[in-house]
Amino acid sequence: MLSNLWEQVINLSLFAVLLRVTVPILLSALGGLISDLAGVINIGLEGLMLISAFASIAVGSLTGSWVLGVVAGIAASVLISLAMGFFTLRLKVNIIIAGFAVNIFGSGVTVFLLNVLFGATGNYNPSDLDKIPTVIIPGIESIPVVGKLLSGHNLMVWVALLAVLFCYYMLYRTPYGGHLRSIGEAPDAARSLGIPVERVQYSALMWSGVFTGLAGSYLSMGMTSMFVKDMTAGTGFLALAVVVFGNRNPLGVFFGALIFGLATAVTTMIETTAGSGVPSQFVKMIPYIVTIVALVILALRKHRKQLAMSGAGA
Amino acid sequence: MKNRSELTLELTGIVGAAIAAVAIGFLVILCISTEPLTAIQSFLFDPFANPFNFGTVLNKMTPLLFTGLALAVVFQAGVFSMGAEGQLYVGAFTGSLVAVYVHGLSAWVHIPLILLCAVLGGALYGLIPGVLKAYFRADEIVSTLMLNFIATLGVSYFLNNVFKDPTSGGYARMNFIDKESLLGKFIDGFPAHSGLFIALGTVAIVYLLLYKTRWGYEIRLVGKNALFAEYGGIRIKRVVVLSVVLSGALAGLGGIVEVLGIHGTLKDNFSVGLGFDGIIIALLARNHPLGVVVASFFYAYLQVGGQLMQANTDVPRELAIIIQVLLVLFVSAQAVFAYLRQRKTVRVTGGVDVAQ
Amino acid sequence: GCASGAKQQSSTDNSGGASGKAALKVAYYVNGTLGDKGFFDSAQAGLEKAKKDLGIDLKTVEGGTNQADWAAGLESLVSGGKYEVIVVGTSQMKEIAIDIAKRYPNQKFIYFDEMIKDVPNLYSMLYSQSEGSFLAGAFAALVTTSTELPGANPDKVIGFVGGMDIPIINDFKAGYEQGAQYVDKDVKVIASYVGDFSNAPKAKELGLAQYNTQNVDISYNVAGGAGLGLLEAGKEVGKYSIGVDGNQNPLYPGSVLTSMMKNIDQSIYRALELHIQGKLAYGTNEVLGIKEGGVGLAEDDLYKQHVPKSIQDKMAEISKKLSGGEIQVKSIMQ
Amino acid sequence: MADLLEMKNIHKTYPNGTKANQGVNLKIREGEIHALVGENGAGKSTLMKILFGLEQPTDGELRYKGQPVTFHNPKDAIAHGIGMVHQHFMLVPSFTVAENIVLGIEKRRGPLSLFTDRKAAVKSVQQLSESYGLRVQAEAKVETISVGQKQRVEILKALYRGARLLILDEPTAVLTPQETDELFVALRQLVTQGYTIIFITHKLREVMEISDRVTVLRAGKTIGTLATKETNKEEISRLMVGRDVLLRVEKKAANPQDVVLAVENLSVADNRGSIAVKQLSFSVRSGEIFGIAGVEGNGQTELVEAITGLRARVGGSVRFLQQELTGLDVLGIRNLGIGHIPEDRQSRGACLTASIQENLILDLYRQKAFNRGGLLHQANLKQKVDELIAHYDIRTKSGDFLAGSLSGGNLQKVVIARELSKDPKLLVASQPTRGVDIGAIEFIHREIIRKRDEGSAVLLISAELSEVMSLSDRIGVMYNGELVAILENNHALTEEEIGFYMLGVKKHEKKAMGS
Ligand SMILES: Nc1ncnc2c1ncn2[C@@H]1O[C@H](COP(=O)(O)OP(=O)(O)OP(=O)(O)O)[C@@H](O)[C@H]1O
Ligand SMILES: Nc1ncnc2c1ncn2[C@@H]1O[C@H](COP(=O)(O)OP(=O)(O)OP(=O)(O)O)[C@@H](O)[C@H]1O
Ligand SMILES: [Mg+2]
Ligand SMILES: [Mg+2]
Repeated sequence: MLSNLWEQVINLSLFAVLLRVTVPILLSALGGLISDLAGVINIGLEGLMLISAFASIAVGSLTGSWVLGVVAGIAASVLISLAMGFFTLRLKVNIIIAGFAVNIFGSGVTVFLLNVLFGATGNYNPSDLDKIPTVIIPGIESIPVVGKLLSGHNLMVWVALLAVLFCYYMLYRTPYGGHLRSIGEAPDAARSLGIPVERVQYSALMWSGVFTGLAGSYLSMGMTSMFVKDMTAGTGFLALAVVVFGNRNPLGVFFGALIFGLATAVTTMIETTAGSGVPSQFVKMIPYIVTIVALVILALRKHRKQLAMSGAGA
Repeated sequence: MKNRSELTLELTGIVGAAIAAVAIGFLVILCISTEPLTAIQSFLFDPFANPFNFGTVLNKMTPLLFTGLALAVVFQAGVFSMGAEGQLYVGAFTGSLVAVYVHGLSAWVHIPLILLCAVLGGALYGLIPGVLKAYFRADEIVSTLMLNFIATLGVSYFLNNVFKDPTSGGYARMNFIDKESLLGKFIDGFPAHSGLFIALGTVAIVYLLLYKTRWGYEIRLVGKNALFAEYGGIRIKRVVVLSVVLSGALAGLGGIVEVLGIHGTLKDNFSVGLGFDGIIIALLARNHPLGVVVASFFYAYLQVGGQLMQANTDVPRELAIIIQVLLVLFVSAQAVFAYLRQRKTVRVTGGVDVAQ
Repeated sequence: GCASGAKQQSSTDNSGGASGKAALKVAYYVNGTLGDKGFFDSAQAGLEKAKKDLGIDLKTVEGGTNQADWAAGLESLVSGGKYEVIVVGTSQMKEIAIDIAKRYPNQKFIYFDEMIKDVPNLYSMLYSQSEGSFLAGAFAALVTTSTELPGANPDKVIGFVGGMDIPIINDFKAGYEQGAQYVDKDVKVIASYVGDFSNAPKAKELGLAQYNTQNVDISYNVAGGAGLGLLEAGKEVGKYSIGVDGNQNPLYPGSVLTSMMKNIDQSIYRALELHIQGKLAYGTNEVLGIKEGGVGLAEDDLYKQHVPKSIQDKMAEISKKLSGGEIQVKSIMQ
Repeated sequence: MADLLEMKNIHKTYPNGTKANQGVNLKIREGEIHALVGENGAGKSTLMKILFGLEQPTDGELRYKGQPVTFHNPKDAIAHGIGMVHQHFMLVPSFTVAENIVLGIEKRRGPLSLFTDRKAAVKSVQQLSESYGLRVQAEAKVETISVGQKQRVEILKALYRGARLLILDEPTAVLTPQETDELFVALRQLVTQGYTIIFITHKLREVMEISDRVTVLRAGKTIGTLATKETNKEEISRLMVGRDVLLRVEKKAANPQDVVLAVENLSVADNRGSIAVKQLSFSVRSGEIFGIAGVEGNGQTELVEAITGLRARVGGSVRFLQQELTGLDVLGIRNLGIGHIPEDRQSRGACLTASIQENLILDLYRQKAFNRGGLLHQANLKQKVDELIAHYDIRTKSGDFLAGSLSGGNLQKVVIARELSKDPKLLVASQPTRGVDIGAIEFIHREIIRKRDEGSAVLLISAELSEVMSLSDRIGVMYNGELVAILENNHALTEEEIGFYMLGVKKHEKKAMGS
């Protein structure tokens, strides 16, 4: 089993799997991150992603264009996050209740619309879907290692990687990012400077919608080409964990998602290896246990650093 | 007198929101149903229409009381645990082991023993994120979310491989628990089971604990201002652990009561999100045990109403759920509780000037 | 109005009325939700057909995934006394249904996917998924060693992707393994589980891993909606898969070579027909295996087109032996 | 001179029914420094929040430069050239000084001017800081800078936005005398440049020193506006409080007895890990007040936290009545009979979201009389709390009200009541009168002296040199983590002399110290 795993590391197929499974978590975690930094924690990632997955494939298959599909997915997800903003910022509904409401709503409305639009129950897989394309880099493709590393990934993989940089620059290098972070950290200070707190929080939720929307599109039109009810299966909650785990910054979130993705990829390998003998339930625990262990290690290291600094350790 | 009119305005706002919620819901029903009136009536009134339906509401309310309390307690301590789901499973599991495999005790001994084991199971499972948070500074949102997955998987493993009733067919469950050791119906023909009384008793205990004992005082202070609590000599780490453990105990109790009252044995995947519903309940209740009663009832009422509407009319299930969600949103909008509290303070102070 | 055609079930219209008599009122209680692409949907399809052809008046109620709701949900349908027949199924409802049936002796129940004896107002049918899966396993074993199929490799490895690691799914697996072994003792089965019945991306990853790194050339989907991910994976890498519950061959023609069908729809339709004729034997139960047409492989035109003749012949032979009782399949559930 | 601003008949009722302003009138002339004084809760901050657009008046009129105006939000006020420095810092801790100052009106650069020009920000902040004599480290994170700097950052924030009318809500409450002096220099400079300043303070000395005119508020109403030159402290305080206030502390000579607190070679680290208290030694006897003077940020906070168990120490010993405190946690130390008035009442000393009762029973609830097997004895507690409220003159209708609904002075009385009522053998009082009105200061000082006379040892830490000098029997001066001098507080001791020590200009030899 181990040798098998090693083989896959060497021939880089594990790398491709890693990228594939990391993307939805990473994108939705970035979405969660932005709203979290603006002080509006978004528990509704799961629902947003589901809604976007549905809207993407619905529009994508009706129009025959993946671009329109992705746009629709983002639009739907943004729309719902703005509604979430309306409830929490205007009507002062608790943001966590609103988040759960979005999750429940997303699960219900997709199944409902599936039926209304396609007369389908539970799932939909159009046969001639225009999927989000795979990026083949000509020339590089045939170079041994580099080719496999860089070429042949879904466009959304690159989008996700760019999204990390985008978020980093937006949050830390633009005035808007400063406003957003100041609101999360010291809303009264921001307000006293005339920064429109609610409006920025709306926009943060909107960004949440954009990135989660991308994640949803990828699920239904990149990773697979179908919609299955509740197909997000907890990804939104994992993303939420990754936000915290990633120390609430884009790079941390990136590494957090990678760790989680790696654990998932390795788990997939083990789950498809004959005769591993370990009960499937325990194999499935691996990513969760890895996350907890990593969380503790990170926390301890941070703590030790503080102790070392204060000289009170030893 | 200005206050009076401001309050009236506020009240109008709340009533308005409720009406808006109901109106939007009904509008959707109107669009989708060929029998909108029956649907609306079914949703609003059928839960009270007969003892059977009302009993069903109470049964749905019972586990929500436990998980709502569980989360109210940790939230009061300022710990954002999302772990009730996992703790509920573990509690149900440990309790069920005693329920199924310990025989020959009178129910008066057996049931308390079962409950105790469930409490212990849930509490121990709560100990993990508690210790991780207090002593390792590991964020509780992450750890509890992960532990939920681990708990359901772990319980599922034991259920499927170790403690399965061989006759359980396609879905694993334990052997059925002896009838005497179950929480039966307390009125013949009325479906509510006596777990409700355990739940209400627990509400009272948690209320007293939080507001009338030193531990409750400590829990609340830590949640409100940890710096102050630390300064006052309160051992914050212990209080944090205690609150999560207590929360786990309550969730575990909720799990076993559901097993003893509804299922009669531990079934694989028997709870779908009771722990998460508890989060909503606790937040709706502003983390107050008595509020949990109101919120759980409301939530259970909405769910049963939705199910009855689906059963009695052509409104599809998803739509019923969407309407429920809308109602929850609108009701928690406008901060009914804040309004009530405010009205109380104004009544007490009379809205007078600050001259001292 | 803005009413749209969202209704898949309606209690009011009974267009295709069969006779002058008032339509038979039937309620179907789903202890879960529709859209599983499995037995719930299949039963619903049979009922829809009965509505059209037999003119029954159908009401479908989805109980949702919270098991605590099921007893009350079913009982509320029964206690209303509005329906002559109630259709309900799965082994999870067994005790609940028995309890309610005994307390409401005048209510008729048609029960699918479980064996229930000695309840006079209840008729039950069990589908031998292990027998059907035996066929699927034999088929897969034939495919993996086939020289005629371009996607098949010489390695004797076949795949199985289950929704969850639970008895009902493992019953499929047990039959599948027996079938494969029957054809060739050396065939290895790689079994993976999604963890739920909705995570299609995960099922696809499992499928890809089986195909790409384990030399699996055909895999069996027993994961409900999630399983569609497996089928897509098979299509994507030019390998094969086996569908489940209904006929999934048309989803990816040439890649989904066949499907193991549980003919719940037909059997329910049949039972309703018998009920209307007054001939349904309440109080009895039937196991519907291959012989009874309860389970079987989807041998449609696509099958005929894409599956090599040699394999088709072999399968017909095995099928006959199963019907004749020459081959006995062990189920893990009884 | 023309009126720059007129606030006419302003009323403000908060949603909870508090009538904070009831017909306030205020006229500000262009180019003046106008002091606004009044007891805690008189409505000063509320009035200023209205002026700055943070709160909307229930009734009344605002005229600015002769025109009627309404400010819906701070943005409107800023647009009219009004800037406000709030009573509590409104800063983003993880941002740098420069980022805080330019927040909201950043200069941009790069393609499409997408990015924040951080260099330009630093530069313009440095320029601004120089031209107004308000020294700040532009690139330091705000969470790491001193309060004095934070205060300057707040003022620079307003100036950067082109404010011509500056509202300063108790800017000196957290400043040392030196910092205050520096601030005043800067303010005077601003006035010569044509700025107008509204200055809120509880310190009448400051009113006399800096203001041109002073307006007194009481219980939400204007009592009057006076020209500073034509009035005096006594008159202002009488107008504020409605009675004569004792502005000087009266105390008898001390009668020190046994050593209660003995600190030896104590070293403590601060949050960033550097040693903030270096090998400190001193002792305090029962019946005396030992004052520690020093510019804030010279280790006083860490010293207090180490003594009270809130902070681990790096070395040395702290003994209380011969007992070594190492190994005891906060609870153990409190139980020995040590009272602690923390410097930060908003977060440490009180819990604003808990009731007054819950704030008062922080020690009581553990005692036998108030808890039986864990169950709190409500009746006893309530009786005790009512007693405390009455005795310490906490102005509230009931102990069930939230502590956050009290004015600053009354909140401080809650802390004092709790810590003094436990009859501490040692009282550690840190900034006990910060931000508190003169009536309350008088009261708190009397209570502290009474504790001394009853035999308690008192360790007083205050940035307010006059407070240290008027209360203490002996004075230690802290500079850079060290106790540079321990002085007998007799008539010969002058503020100047202490000032030299505080600034590190003068230093006692180590061996000459001790007590
Ligand atoms: N947001 C608020 N909601 C309700 N009441 C408030 C609010 N802010 C202040 N108050 C009340 O209004 C009154 C006036 O408060 P204000 O802050 O204006 O006093 P102040 O004169 O600034 O006092 P201090 O000297 O303590 O700062 C007080 O009784 C206070 O409790
Ligand atoms: N929402 C509120 N409800 C009731 N009272 C409030 C509220 N917000 C603030 N206050 C009270 O208003 C008073 C003035 O508030 P502010 O924050 O300006 O001053 P403070 O620091 O408490 O007083 P001081 O300056 O005298 O120390 C305080 O007593 C504060 O507790
Ligand atoms: Mg092969
Ligand atoms: Mg004030």
